[in-house]
Amino acid sequence: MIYVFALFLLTLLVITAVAIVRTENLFVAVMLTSIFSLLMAANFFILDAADVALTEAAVGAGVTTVIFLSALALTGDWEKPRPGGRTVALGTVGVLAMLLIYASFDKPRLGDPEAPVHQHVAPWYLEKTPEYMDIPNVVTAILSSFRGYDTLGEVFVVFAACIGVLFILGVKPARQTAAAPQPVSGLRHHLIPQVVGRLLVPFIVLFGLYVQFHGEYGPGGGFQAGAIIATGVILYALLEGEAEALRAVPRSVLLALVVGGALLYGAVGVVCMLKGGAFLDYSVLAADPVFGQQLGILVIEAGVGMAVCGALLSIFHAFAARESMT
Amino acid sequence: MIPETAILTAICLPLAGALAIAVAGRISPNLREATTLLTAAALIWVVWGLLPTLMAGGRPAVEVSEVMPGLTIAFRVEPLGMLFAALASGLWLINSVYSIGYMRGNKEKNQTRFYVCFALALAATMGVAFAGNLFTLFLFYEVLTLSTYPLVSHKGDEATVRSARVYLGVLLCTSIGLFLPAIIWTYMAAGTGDFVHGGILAGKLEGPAIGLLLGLFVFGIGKAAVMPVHRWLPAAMVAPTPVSALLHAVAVVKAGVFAITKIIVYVFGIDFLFATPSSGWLLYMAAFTIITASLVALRQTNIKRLLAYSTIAQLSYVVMAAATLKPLAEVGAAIHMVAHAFGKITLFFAAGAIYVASKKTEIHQLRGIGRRMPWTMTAFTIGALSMIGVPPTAGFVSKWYILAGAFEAENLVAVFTIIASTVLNAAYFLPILYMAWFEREEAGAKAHGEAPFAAVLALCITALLTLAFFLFNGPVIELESQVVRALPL
Amino acid sequence: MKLLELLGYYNYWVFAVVLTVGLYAVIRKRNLIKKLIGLSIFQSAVFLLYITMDKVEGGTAPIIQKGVPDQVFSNPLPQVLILTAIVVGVSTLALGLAMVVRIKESYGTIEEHEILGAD
Amino acid sequence: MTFMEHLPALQVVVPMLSAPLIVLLQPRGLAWAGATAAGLASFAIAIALAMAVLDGQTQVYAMGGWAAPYGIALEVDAFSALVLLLVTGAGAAALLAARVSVDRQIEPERQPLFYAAWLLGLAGLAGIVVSADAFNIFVFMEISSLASYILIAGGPDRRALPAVFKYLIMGTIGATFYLIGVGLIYMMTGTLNLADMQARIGDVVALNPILVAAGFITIGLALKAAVFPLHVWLPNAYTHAPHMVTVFLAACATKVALYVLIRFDSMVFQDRLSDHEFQFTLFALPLAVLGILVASSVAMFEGHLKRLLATSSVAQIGYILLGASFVSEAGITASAMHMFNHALAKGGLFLAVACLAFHFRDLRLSELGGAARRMPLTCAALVVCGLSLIGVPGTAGFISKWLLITAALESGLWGWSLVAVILVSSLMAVVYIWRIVEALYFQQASAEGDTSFAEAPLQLLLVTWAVALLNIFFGLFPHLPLALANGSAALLVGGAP
Repeated sequence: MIYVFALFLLTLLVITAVAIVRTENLFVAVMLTSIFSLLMAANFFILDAADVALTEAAVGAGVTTVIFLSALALTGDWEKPRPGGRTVALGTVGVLAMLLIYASFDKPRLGDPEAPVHQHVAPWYLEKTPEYMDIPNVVTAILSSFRGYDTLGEVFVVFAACIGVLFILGVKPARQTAAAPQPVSGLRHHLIPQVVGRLLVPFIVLFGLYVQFHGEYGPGGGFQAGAIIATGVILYALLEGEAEALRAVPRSVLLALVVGGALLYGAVGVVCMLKGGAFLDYSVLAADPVFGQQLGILVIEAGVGMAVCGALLSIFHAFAARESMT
Repeated sequence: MIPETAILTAICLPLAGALAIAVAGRISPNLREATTLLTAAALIWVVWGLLPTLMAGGRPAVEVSEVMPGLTIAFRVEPLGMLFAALASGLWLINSVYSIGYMRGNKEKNQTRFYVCFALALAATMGVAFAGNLFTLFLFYEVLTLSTYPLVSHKGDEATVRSARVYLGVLLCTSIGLFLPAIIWTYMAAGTGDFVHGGILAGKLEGPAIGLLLGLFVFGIGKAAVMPVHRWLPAAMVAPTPVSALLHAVAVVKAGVFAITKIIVYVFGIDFLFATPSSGWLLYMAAFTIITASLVALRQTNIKRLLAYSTIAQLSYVVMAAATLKPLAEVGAAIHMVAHAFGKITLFFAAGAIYVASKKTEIHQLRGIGRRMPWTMTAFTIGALSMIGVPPTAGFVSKWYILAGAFEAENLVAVFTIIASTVLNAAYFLPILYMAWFEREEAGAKAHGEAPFAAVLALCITALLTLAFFLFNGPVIELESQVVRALPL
Repeated sequence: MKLLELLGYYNYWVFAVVLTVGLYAVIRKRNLIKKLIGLSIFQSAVFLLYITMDKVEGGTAPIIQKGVPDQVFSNPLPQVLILTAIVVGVSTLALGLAMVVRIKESYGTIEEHEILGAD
Repeated sequence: MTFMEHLPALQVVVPMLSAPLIVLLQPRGLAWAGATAAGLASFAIAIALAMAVLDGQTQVYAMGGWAAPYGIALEVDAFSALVLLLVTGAGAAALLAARVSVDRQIEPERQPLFYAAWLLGLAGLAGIVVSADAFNIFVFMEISSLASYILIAGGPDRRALPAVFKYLIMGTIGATFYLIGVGLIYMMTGTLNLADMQARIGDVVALNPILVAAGFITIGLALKAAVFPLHVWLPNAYTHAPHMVTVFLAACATKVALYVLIRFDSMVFQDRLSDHEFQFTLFALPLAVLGILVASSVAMFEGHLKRLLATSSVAQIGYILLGASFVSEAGITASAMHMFNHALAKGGLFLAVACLAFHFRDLRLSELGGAARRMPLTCAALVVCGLSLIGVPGTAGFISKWLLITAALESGLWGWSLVAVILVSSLMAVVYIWRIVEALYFQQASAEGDTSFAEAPLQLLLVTWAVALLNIFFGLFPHLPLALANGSAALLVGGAP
């Protein structure tokens, strides 16, 4: 039965995608993108990818939308239509689609336990995780230890995006756009969002912390937690105004979070090196290799959470501050 | 000095000289020119010091770097290269004396750059002369092109830059487009590019491919100015006269014909080439160039351009001699390089001296100039006679050898070409001499005397050398005979 | 054909279609924000490709419960990869949007052809 | 583990972890000093690695102590060592010279972010090169791409923004294509490790996904590498970037993508898929030839100095691809050598451009009159590097041209026509380099008429000349890069372990 639901979701996904491309109102497009992400997340959940679903929901539907909206506020809502001549674009993407569909006829069928992906490498992870690090969530085990180096790279991608946005938006705005100064008081004068929102913020942050520290046992981990906490703070900023949010969590703290998180992760790796292991080999962190692994995972997940949360908030504030400047 | 050290010194000395000149140029012009003269003198000492070794049959060689497996920067002195190096280094000193007179007399700009590039060009010339394989030859050949470019474009105005563009364009296009593939082909076919007595290609290539490869070499070496790749040489005449004199009568053009001769002798091997019918075209091409260039020279009105076309014709003498593929002719080719060098540098010196003294550049302006500039015009006369090949000048000796080679090869085309071109040479030089000595100056002409002393001194020396070579050519012929001694004479 | 098998193909085709839709927007649209929206759809499609291949019939999310024998788990590795890819996607997007904001400020427009016309 | 064994990891970790620290270095000059120190350190590591692999050994490093294919492995062999040398070399040299130029182009308060991004770019590129894991390559590709977007967006002109936006879009499409390709291969083989893929791909029966994957990976990487006709992002991006960024990126960024392309293709596909060599040649050869000819012709008529050089880069990428498309040992050797030599030449040229920019705000050729008089040393260095780009003997560029022509002749039937292409484009290079030379040396100075001697700052000039001299040095003594290039070729197509 769930598969029928999946078919339905996928159909909806395509419809949403087409609608996003067709609409000329960018605000609508962004909102639809958010829905698109939620549909995607639901679909991931059906396909047993709980961690990914959580991330897609938090990042795709939450953070992305917020960033899009803050950019839209600075650039305008409407796209200018482009008349005629869509053959070239259609031709290119048509060829691409054909190619992909051609490839699909030889691929292993969905859910086939005999498929190569389920035969090689992956079973090893499922088998060895209890032995080496004794945590239930294999996704977390792979993410933070077996492929911890990827995750370190990922943290640095976020870090790069953060310094990039700060760098690019760090120039004083050239006053070419004559937009009226935006009110900065957020939604303070709207009663219902005010009350409900205020009530929600602590719970969101609390949930974020739960996801952070529960990542070894259930779906979750640093990325999801960082994104969720960031969303909570952004909600606060929307309610109380950006200035208020900055008073609660100042820019310097955010930067320290980003830098600290990235360095914390890296430092764990370096400590492993100094203790005689390979980079990011947590087993050497404690006398008992299993405990060492657990310790390492805990610390780096904290680093990831800090970095992601700090980076997303910095990015948001960079856009929001721009808004009040112009 | 050990010969091996001497080889490297001969190349590094002008380089070091260039650096010293650049530094000295910032201090004072006198110091700069003293440095130039000193470097030139030292170079003569080094290069000529190698002569006894060569005469005794020694072939000093040195390898600098194996750039890639089989591809080395290596030097090996043999008679042809020795002769070329001795000639270029010797004339550099005389030319430097002349340059001082000319450049000061003309109040040219950027004199330091001029002397620096000159020294660089000489270093490259030494490299070409001593190159032990095709790659090294190519390396210095290109350096020579590039280091002479600033000299050609010295004046810097638009017309000059355009001519310099032709100069560089033709030389680089031919060398990259034809010479380089020919070299790579040779390396791939023979597995080596070393200059070896008797050639390296025998048995490695056959049929029309040989003719094709020869064509790539001959037209790739644009400096030899075999038609139709001769266009750069008249274009290069925009350069100051000392440049035309030493580089475009001696170093650069001789580097071209020298390279062709060397390739024919040491890469193909004359016996191998003689047995290959597909290589015969080279001789006819050279003959065609000689006649055509002489005919074009007849129609020139500018002195330097006339000399340039005369040079093109004379260069093809060397190529034709080399392509005759007979021992006597090869010796003739080598000697003609020397003979032509002495004669042509004298002519250019004279043309430059006339320009410095009177700013005259056209032939018709030369009426009666013999009386105003007797020294210069005497030298000019000697040079012109040598070009025609009248005894007792150097030109006679070399023509004799080439003609002998042509008879040996029983090649009537070559014989006829030599005779015809001698007539043509006379046809364009004698009227000038007549005009200079026997006609009256136009009324109202500006009075002028001789050029600065340094310039006159230099051209008198080279004129004397032209005469002297007629009498004292024994050692040179003996040295060059070594090139072909292994063959039946 | 079993429903799961159909779903397999369907997932895959949806991936292909969504990918093309996204790419179409990137190529065809001149509004820079719309291009970025297209880009993010384009990237999301790839997530679907990876996650589709992690499913094992009758499997559950790869969280090992102690004391429950013979569990069948879906493949955890593609999930890890996509976690990373999602974050990469949002990072690129943020950077792109920052540029769009600056472009709007210095050119006064975010339509590609108007920007090209301005210089 | 000994320190030497850690080198492959340190190559990435040192610049990467320095980046967050740099952000914190607010006082002026300190950020630069820190970044330069990190850059030099990673250059030193690259040299040590190159020395270690010269005898043909491969340095393997298991990240986190998990052996491949379960963990992520780093591998440094001759090919990676060569590319590492040029990446870190370009990064360090450009940093060393950067200070004065960057001070003029980037506000002091943004500089720490700028240098941090620089180090991230360096770490990302190095990370791609050392990685032996297909997905890990993607992650580091993104780090380096994001960093280069940031660096280019620092350009002083507003035109930098649309240029970098285009780069971002095309770069992301390229990376995503790569990701799709890797996903398809993973689907069919169940592994992400390159060597493991190579071993298992032969067992795959159903080839459709693999072929499509090969297509996606090749096109994705070709986009990143600016292979003609996917190069449209490159000229503008390089033209409007800050000068020092152009030096860094032009020397190595596209080459790293080519490195992955060559390595991925010859390791994973060519070895086991019948006909793939032919398909690769069929794909790469025409693009390479077209790229060489078209880009060279465009460069001949380009009026802006930086854009001219950037366009010429597209042609040079064509050379590298051409060598690779022969799928022979000689071809790969030529490719690898040309990567190295072109980095030297183009890096030197852009360094000289950065020098020129000190006194010539407008870098159009028509505005550069009198440059040789004002900045004789800079112009001389520019000429030397230009000659190397042309491939004049005695310079580094000649070595790779020679190898390339030899490889073309060995490649059989079409050899001579390819030689003709290489030679014709070399002559085109003569034309466009000489247009620069004439502009610098013979053009009348513009109306302002300031012709006093005014060289670029010493620090910048010294680095420029060092690179120019290296162009000559490696033209006469190319043994080190040549040994590495030969090693790479033996590794990739020669069947050596």
